[in-house]
Amino acid sequence: MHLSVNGDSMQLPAGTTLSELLTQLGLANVKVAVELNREILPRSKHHDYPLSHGDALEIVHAIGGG
Amino acid sequence: MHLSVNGDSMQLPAGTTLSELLTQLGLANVKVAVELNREILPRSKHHDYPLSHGDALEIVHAIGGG
Amino acid sequence: MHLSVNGDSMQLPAGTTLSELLTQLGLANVKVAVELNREILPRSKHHDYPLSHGDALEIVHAIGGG
Amino acid sequence: MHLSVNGDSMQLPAGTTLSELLTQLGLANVKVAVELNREILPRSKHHDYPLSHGDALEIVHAIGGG
Amino acid sequence: MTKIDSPLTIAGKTYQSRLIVGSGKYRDFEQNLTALQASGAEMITVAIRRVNLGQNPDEPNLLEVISPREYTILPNTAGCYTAADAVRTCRMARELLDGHKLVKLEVLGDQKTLYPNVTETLIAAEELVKDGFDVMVYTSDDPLIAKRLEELGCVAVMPLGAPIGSGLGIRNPYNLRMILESARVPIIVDAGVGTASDATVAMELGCEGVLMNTAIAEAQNPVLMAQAMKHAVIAGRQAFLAGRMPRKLYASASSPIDGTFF
Amino acid sequence: MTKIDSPLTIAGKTYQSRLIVGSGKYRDFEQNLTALQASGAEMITVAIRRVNLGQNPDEPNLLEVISPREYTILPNTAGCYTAADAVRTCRMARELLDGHKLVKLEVLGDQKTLYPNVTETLIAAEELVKDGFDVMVYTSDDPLIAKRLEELGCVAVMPLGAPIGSGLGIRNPYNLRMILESARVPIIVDAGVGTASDATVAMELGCEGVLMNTAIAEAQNPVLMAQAMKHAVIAGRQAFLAGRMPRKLYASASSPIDGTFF
Amino acid sequence: MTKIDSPLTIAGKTYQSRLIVGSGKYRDFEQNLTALQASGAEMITVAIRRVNLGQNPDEPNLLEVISPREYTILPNTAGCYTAADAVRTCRMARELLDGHKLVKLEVLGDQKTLYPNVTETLIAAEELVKDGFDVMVYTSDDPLIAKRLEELGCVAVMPLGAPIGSGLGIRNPYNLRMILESARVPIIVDAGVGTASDATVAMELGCEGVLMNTAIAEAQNPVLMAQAMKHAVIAGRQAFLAGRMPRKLYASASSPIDGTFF
Amino acid sequence: MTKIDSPLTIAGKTYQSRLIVGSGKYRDFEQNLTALQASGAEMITVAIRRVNLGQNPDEPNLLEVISPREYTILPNTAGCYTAADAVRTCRMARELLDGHKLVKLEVLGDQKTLYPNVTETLIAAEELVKDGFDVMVYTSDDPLIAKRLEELGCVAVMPLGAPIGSGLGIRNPYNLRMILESARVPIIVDAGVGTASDATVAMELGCEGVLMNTAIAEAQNPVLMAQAMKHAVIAGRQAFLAGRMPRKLYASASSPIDGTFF
Repeated sequence: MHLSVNGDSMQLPAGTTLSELLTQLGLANVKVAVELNREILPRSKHHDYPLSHGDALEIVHAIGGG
Repeated sequence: MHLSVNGDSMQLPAGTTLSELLTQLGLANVKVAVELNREILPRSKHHDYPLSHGDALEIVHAIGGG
Repeated sequence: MHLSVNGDSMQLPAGTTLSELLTQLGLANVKVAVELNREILPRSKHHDYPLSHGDALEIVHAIGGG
Repeated sequence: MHLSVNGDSMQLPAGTTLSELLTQLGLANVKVAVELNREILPRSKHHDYPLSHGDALEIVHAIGGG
Repeated sequence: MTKIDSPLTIAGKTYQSRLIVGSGKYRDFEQNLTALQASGAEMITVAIRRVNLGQNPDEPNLLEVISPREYTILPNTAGCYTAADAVRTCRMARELLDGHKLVKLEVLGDQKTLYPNVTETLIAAEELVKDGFDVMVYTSDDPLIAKRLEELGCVAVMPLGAPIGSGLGIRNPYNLRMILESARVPIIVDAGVGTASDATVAMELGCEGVLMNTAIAEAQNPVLMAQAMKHAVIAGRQAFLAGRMPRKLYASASSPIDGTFF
Repeated sequence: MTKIDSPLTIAGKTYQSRLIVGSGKYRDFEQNLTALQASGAEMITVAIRRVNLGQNPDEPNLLEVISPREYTILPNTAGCYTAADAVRTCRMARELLDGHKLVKLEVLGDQKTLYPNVTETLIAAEELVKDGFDVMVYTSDDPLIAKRLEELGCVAVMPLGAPIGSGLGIRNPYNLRMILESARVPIIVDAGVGTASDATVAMELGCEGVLMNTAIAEAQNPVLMAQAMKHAVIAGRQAFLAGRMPRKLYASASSPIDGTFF
Repeated sequence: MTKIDSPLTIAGKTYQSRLIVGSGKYRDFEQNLTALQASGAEMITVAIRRVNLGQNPDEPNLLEVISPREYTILPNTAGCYTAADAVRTCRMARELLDGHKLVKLEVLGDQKTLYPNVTETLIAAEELVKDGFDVMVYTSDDPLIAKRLEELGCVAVMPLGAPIGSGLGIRNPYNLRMILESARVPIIVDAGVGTASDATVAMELGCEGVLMNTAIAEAQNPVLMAQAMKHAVIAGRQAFLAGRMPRKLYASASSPIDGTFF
Repeated sequence: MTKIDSPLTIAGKTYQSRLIVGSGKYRDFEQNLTALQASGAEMITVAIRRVNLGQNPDEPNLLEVISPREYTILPNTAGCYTAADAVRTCRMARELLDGHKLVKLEVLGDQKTLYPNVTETLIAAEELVKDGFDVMVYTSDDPLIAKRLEELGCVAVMPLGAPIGSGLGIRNPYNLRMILESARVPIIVDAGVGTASDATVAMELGCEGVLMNTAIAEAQNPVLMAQAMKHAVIAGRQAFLAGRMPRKLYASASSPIDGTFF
């Protein structure tokens, strides 16, 4: 299936979960916030959350800023 | 009949016209603008315009201001 | 004999010494500098220094100033 | 004879007068002031004033300045 | 000068003078008129107020003393604290002045500071432009608000130099510079001028004009101050066009160093 | 205006213009003369220098272009760093100008800052006054030195606004105010003016005049800046005489609050 | 000191330091942390951005270096030009920081001036307060807008001293004074500070704190400048509380005049 | 900090604090001492005056409260209007303080402005240096006079920021910059400081220290203002050493523009 992650399109096997994706992206242990289709997806739900074809994900963290 | 003129209430004989009122107020030849019940009453219509009980009139002119 | 002390004229018995004057003025143990006839009189010489008729003394100390 | 004119040394025939020098310098009709050996030489005396060996002349005029 | 500068143009009308004056706070109409003439201004603001009932009908009228035939009358919305009151006042002014379209819009926030209420000003400006008015708008020195008022179709944007009647001069030239850099309509400093040099500074920044009332009317000699302001605005405009010398921490001699004889 | 003000008087001669200009740093005599005329100035400074030997005798001369019959020529001592050189220069100037007594004394400290050397200036001023000169003296903004120069008999005291050629404006108005409060001769700001508003500020403080060179000569358009300065000095003088409004942190309405109909 | 002053309180939490710093523009996290410690600040702003996909998972993370357990993290909405984007950013920040409610709202007008867009800021502030956020809001120095942001329920109002990153200091102290006179929440100057004295001036006006980033991060020695800012904020606060001497045009002797012997 | 800065050194003695305070205008010795301790100053000025004849011998003495063993006492020549009086006062001070050589020379012009008399100051400085004194000299901000005082052998040159007791701050930073650029002895701003930011500004210019009396003694809370001044001087020194960010008319974002998700 195709998804958009932070604006890039990605090809993932059907049934991939969010936690699998985060692990694949090396973000398993990184403090991030996730927005799925413009709705916040609480961290509590990340585990085993099934992604679907066409999902748009935003994964953000904190960086230096004034 | 009772009217409000510039916030003061006035008692006028029924059928008084706007031009009669302006004359009575000494404003016959003074450059003023008139608002009747919050609608502008164009100068062209002042002559013989019949006033009614309960009318609210605002009569303004230009004064010094910055 | 007559002397001037800080601009005031004083009458002192002939032979009065500076140390006697300072004691009389309650300045025996106060840190002061003394000018005699516009010349500094070093502290080392105060003891038994004989005053003379017409001497002009200035006795100063430190006070608050900016 | 040798003279210094505005800091430059000049060789002139003995007996040359100031007016001759000014003419030679193209200053005959130019408004200038002349100092001879650090004394002002009034314009009235320029005519036929005899210059001598070793004289130091300053010839100045007005220029733009703030 | 005329070769170099072009006259101030507002709503299609040109003005030789870049000074706009008020008609408030004068001792009497006579003093007001004399000061107006001394200032050389061609545009003057007026306020719209209720007539006093029972006033002496022979009492002179401002517009008889200062004639709309000789001067451009600029009715203002002074005293309005809402967009609705400001729009209503402009319509009264248009009726009073026989269809006159040029108005000075000001919507203030409170009577203590008289600081402009920019959000109500935006609402009123949009409605007045729609209704066919030529709007000269008083505002703060916020460059974004000034830009939006221009985009709404105002014919001139008039940021404050300092609060109305304060006489504190041009408090924030940096904001005025930001406003001027992107402006496509005349920028006129309105409010804050206290003395002649304040007007000169405003014009040197590149403003197209200056509007003032208190600085003239409350000077000890209003007529003489009016003359001063006339010269101050010309001086600032010419200096802006002439292009000032660069500033240097260090000196540079005005007289040549060569040719000294000592 | 004329009723209220009296003309500037220096060494017994009166001047309608309170602007004094320089003749340095111009492209050519032509530009200098045009700017002088545009400025309305009646007095102009010149420097005294050696003639170039072997110069073309037909080369025009400054005093042929700017005539001592039309303008008061003010020879300066620019370039002098000692009292002796300044006195010698003034004597040369007097001879050059057929007994002319009015001079601008300036004795500077170093070529980097061109800051006035006040101790040498005091010595030169005393000697020149004794020798019969009418001395207009350039100095710092030290109020005590200014006072002593007045007491020595100088006909005008000319404190700097900022260093020569810096264009930094009036850096320390407080010192100028101290100088003005006790002055009995004309106080003229000399040096520092960079643009029109600087001249206006100097006059608003109560100075009797302003002397400038670089601000005009090094403007991108010197002739237009000369016009600007003419107006700026008039504006500042009139504003000083008119008496400015008081400053307030808070606003005060220029339009009456009574009579609103909303 | 502690007897006289009470600590800064924002959203119920007290802070001994009145200095808030940013985390942008530093050479690296190490320098940022060292400067933070030198500044004594207890609150630090961060930005919310997309993670770089395919980044090295071992790459250090800002919140591992600057721990939310030691410092109050203040996520900002930098880069937002609409209310909608700002609100969305705050919600992401709240999720990222485990329900953290304190945010710095800034909605800017354009990338050139970074001037705050006050109308979008009003909209976003209202929505964020409704949604339960504790909003510290960056705004212009418009006193009416500042008042409305307070009335909307913001926990701190943060007017600019000058544009973000300009280092121009407090351009308009008069507007800050108007804001301070009626404020009922902490007023914190945000943006404009360029050097220590700017922070001191802001505090002397009566502000409750100062927020800065560039002044520290872009100093030649950021860690030393961070120390300077720590002292500057304390100095300004203490001077405000101590009550400065009155200004006088004239001098008054610090040493007594009596008792001189000459 | 200590790694970067070196302590202030005057006449061979080093000082950790760059703040010098006065002892005039305090309510009593107690308040004076408490403020001195709060300021962290290590040097304090005193005046030399006649003892009051017939005074109570038990009346405390300033030097018993503020001990020359703990603090460097700096006797001044306040009240002197001639070089002769100033020299005589310094000799009395040296005798009083058992051969103490460090003095603050000030020769003023008049009691109204208390402006320094630079010509008398030059005379007195030369004589005192010849007589073996270590002279810290109060002067105007005239860069040439400051340079000559240094060349005469003064151990510190102390230009005014503004007149004594005026609290007007640093009126002319340009002159101070000129003085600082060529100075080879410590330059210490003496007089003019009114509040903490004034001291910070003086130090940011590069001065080696600040001397003040009235700003602390006449604050509503002198002890708290003394603390403020301690921090203000440190802040200004650190900011000077740290090197401030450049000023820009335009903004620059403190948060990165990349990585926004909206």
